[in-house]
Amino acid sequence: MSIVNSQADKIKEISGSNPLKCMKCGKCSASCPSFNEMDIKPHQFVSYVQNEDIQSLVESKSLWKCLSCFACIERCPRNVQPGKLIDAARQIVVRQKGQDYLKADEIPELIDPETPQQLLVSAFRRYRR
Amino acid sequence: MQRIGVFVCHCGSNIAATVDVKKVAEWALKEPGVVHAEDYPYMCSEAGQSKIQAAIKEKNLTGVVVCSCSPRMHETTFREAAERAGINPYMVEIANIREHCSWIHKDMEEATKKAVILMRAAVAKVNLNTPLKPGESRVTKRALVIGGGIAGIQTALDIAEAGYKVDIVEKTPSIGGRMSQLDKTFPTLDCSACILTPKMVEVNKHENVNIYTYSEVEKVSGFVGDFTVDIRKKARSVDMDKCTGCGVCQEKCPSKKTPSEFNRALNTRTAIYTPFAQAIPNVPVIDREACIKFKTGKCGICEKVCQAGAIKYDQEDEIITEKYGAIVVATGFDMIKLDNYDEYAYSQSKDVITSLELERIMNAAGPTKGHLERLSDGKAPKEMVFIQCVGSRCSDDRGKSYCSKICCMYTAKHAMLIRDKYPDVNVTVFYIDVRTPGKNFDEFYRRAVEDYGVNYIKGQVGKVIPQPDGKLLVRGVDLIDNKQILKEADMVVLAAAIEPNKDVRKIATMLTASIDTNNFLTEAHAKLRPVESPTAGIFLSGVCQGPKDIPETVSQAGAAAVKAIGLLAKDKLMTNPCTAKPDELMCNGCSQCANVCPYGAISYEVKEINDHGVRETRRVASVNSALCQGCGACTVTCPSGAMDLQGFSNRQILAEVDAICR
Amino acid sequence: MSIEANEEFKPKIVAFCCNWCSYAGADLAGSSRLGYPADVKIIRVPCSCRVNPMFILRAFEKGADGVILCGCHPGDCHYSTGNFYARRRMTMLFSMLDYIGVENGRTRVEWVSAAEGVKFSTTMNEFVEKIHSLGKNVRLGDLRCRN
Amino acid sequence: MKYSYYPGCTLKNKAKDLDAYARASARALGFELEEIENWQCCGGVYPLGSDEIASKLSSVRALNEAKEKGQDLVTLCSACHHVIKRVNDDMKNVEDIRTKANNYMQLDEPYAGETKVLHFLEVLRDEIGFDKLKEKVVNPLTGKKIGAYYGCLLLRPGKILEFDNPENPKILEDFIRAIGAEPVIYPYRNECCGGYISLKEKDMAKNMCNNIVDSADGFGAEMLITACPLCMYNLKKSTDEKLPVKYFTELLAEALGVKEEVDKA
Repeated sequence: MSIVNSQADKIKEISGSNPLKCMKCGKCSASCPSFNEMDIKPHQFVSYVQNEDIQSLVESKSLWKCLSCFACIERCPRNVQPGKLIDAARQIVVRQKGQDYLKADEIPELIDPETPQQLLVSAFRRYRR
Repeated sequence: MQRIGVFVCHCGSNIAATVDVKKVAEWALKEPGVVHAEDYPYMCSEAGQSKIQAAIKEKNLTGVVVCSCSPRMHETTFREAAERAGINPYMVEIANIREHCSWIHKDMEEATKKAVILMRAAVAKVNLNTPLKPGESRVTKRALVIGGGIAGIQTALDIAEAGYKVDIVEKTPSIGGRMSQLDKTFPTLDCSACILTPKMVEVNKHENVNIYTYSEVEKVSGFVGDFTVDIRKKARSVDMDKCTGCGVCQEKCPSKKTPSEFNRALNTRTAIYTPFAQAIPNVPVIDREACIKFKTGKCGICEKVCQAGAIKYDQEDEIITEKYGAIVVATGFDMIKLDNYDEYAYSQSKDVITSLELERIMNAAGPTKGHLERLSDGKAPKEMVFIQCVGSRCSDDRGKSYCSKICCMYTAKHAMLIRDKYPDVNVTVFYIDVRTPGKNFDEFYRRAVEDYGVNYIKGQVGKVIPQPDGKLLVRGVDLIDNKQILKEADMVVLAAAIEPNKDVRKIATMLTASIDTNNFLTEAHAKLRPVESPTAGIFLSGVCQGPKDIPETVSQAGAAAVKAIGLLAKDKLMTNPCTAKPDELMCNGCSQCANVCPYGAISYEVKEINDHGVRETRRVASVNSALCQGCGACTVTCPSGAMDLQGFSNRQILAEVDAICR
Repeated sequence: MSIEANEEFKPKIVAFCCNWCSYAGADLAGSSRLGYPADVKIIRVPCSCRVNPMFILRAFEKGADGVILCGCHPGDCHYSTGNFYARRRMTMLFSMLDYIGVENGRTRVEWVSAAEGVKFSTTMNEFVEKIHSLGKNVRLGDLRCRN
Repeated sequence: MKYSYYPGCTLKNKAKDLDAYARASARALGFELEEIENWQCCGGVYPLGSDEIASKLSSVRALNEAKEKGQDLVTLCSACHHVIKRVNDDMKNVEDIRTKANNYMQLDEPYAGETKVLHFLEVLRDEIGFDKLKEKVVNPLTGKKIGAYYGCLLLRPGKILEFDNPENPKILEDFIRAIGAEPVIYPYRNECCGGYISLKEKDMAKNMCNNIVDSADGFGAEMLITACPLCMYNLKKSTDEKLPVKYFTELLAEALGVKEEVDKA
């Protein structure tokens, strides 16, 4: 209980977002370009944090599908901004040792001669500690 | 020395559950001046009041402290009770141990301690109270109604029917307001104009009603019963008495490009215009910004074609000054601007419209003569999407925090009307919640779903995407199916939030009526005085006080009228005796108090003063207690401390401070 | 029951509230059950402009740890302009108080409308917390009464 | 007029042309971009976590250097613009981040968001003015139908970046008009291209980019312009170059008649 609890609090703290403000309108999910790729949908992130089911969140593949495009953040009418919650969950994962979503030895496979530095830098920031 | 009685109310368990009322009464007896203390379950009840009255008589009380709810609730009750028992009503003070104590604290000991301190402060104050006598002021038997929509019309009619004179001031060229723009009304689907027009005619011909259209309130002074109001009657450029309303001027006017306010800018009007066919008065105005004659000096066609010779280019604004006993605010609402909601493509596509625009499109007198068609290409739509809560229920800074209340119902109405008249049109409504409290309201919404096959989807829309072929791709979510939805639509209708008319803040300031952060006027009490402003003599009618539909507006309009009539029926009003009073011995006649007085209540007189045996002629301040409203600005400004406020004197407030900090 | 002070610091806080906006806002906080510490005691005045700097000095002289003045929002004063006077007077007074050792955090002016029960409660909670962080106030003495 | 200039990693490498055209155009328009000395990579993405400090420091260094020179800081790449502007907002408005960052940086004088951050486009719009720009055009791109592609990072969150209306922007359209071409407005211009997702989830990026390009194509665009090397890469890579994609600075240089000198160099 206390561990789960502290993780939910951690997510609230890192994200600076208050899930209690959510009115469950779904505008985040209606705006999300990655919606179909996600197993836990943006609007559900709020209830997972509220229900303190952080385990499911951190195991969710949604973490790696969010583009950080800020569409949900821009349009959320209640300032809940699920994108921040998703990022906080992602932080919880990548801050643990050995949990990087992108391993250095995968990279040669993934790039081509035109790949801009920006792509690698951004992916590193999002996927690794 | 006062003989004070302290009466501690349990308020059922509202107070007694958190405050040990017996202890408060016990402690009261230790306070100086207190000769009697008791507690009772309901002090405000008949029995409770009798207890106070009995104690006043038996113990020869000179002052009373009631420890109970807020003085805003029952101060008058207890003052009247005391007066009936023979002491001056202003010898009663309330210690607010409910709203300011028992309701906000949980710990009994802590709350009891605080209640004792609040009781002590009130006792300390009463020790210094002096009997005060209210003055009298007259009541002007005439009411002013600001706003000529359905709220203003109904209020004016009700007041007029009771036999009092009423003036309506309406900003636009015609009365009728928002309701005149509606096509049909829920939940009966009767035609809006058919039920409104008779009311407009009735109010116009009523002998007790006088209507100033194209006019605005410019200045308000005075107070309850005796307001003085300046009304600016804007130059209509048309002689109201001569005009026959034939309409030839409008047919011939060559300036035809101004967006029509009445049709929500969906089409245009001429520079000389009446807003709509049933306008009252049926006299056009010249929009001087659009008129060629006013812009270039050339033209003058309307003057030439007017058989009645009613065109008056040189007409000027007129200021009318009138006295009123009561003022009713009925300034209504508008839809919010959708500049902050470009994700719905309102500014990018002509086929994304607001609900009020749809009303005009559905209306036979509207820009499309009542045919449902796309404004971009005039084609009949096959798929229509409605989006709810656009700008309502938002806690970001883009929209409004409140629910606009009317949208769920009018959307069900629109959906039903469209499905009824155009059965081949599919209608989809994206909603967050469907809110239908009200008589026959939920049944109405269910009819839309069950009988008319309107497709309600729980979920919001994220973006409306105009397509190259002119269609609109709506990207929304179905929260029940947990699916993102891409729906191609021909028209999208946005249920934009409503907001109080933008002039209301200016008007509230003139009236010194309170207004909340959303620009709705505040009522004196949310439940018990919902149609009165906290400012005496100001009443609230319609959406200016909060979102409402037509039946609610009409009920509130009637209620506001009753309150105004209740005031007008009085010949005299008691004035607040808590007014400023100078100590002539201390006053040096410096005029600083007169400079800060917002009411001009302070003047100076040269007077012979007996200053400790020395007779001198001095200039001293004098307060007109009929004008003084008792704010106390002068008392603090006075450099010699000569000015004091009766009922809230320096000594009284200092005694309260002392009691609290003891 | 006794009224003597506990060992833990229980600040004495005086709140002056205008009758039309802030007192009603405090009532709304009450009827909405929005709690704030019992250390706050409210004195009702007709308008924020009725508050004489003398009242505040007296509070500090009698051992208050904080004084807060609440009035209608600028432009919404029931008496049109009273809160502007209050604002100007308090700016002067508070800077003087700060100079003589009553820190700025112990004095505050806040606009609370009749509809802002939430704001009233949050303001009071914040203010009490601030006073707690500042601790007990130095007591002002009235030199007029000494020889 | 002299500005501090933050080019960013990609502009020194895969997107050299974005940078070179901008510098040449700046000279032609009479302002100078003075590259700050010790800039470090901004990180590419803004760290959203409220407890992230270290990853914001490189931006603070750049911002502080501009402050010391008393100049506004100009960025060109959308990502750098996004990161640096948001960090600047944090330094100005978030006390916790400001204190921690300053504690770490040990500057002579603490940095508190004093520097004004401008995207190159903002310089064109707010400092030069599109009217002025139009006058300087020697080689108008008359008849070209161009779709502006904004993506996410230039626009959102609108409240912090204050760049343009995030749902219906017009700065690039105004720019296109100023260089004599015709803007094509299409609704996907502020939709995401996939960003960093294209490294591991190539299909997702492909899907998104095709939506964008198809929409622009449907509304009649002959080419797309962008300010972001990653958008450029994704749009090209994932759509088999259905439409040509160019940096806006290339068209600017062309319109100002300085493109050839850059190409030769």
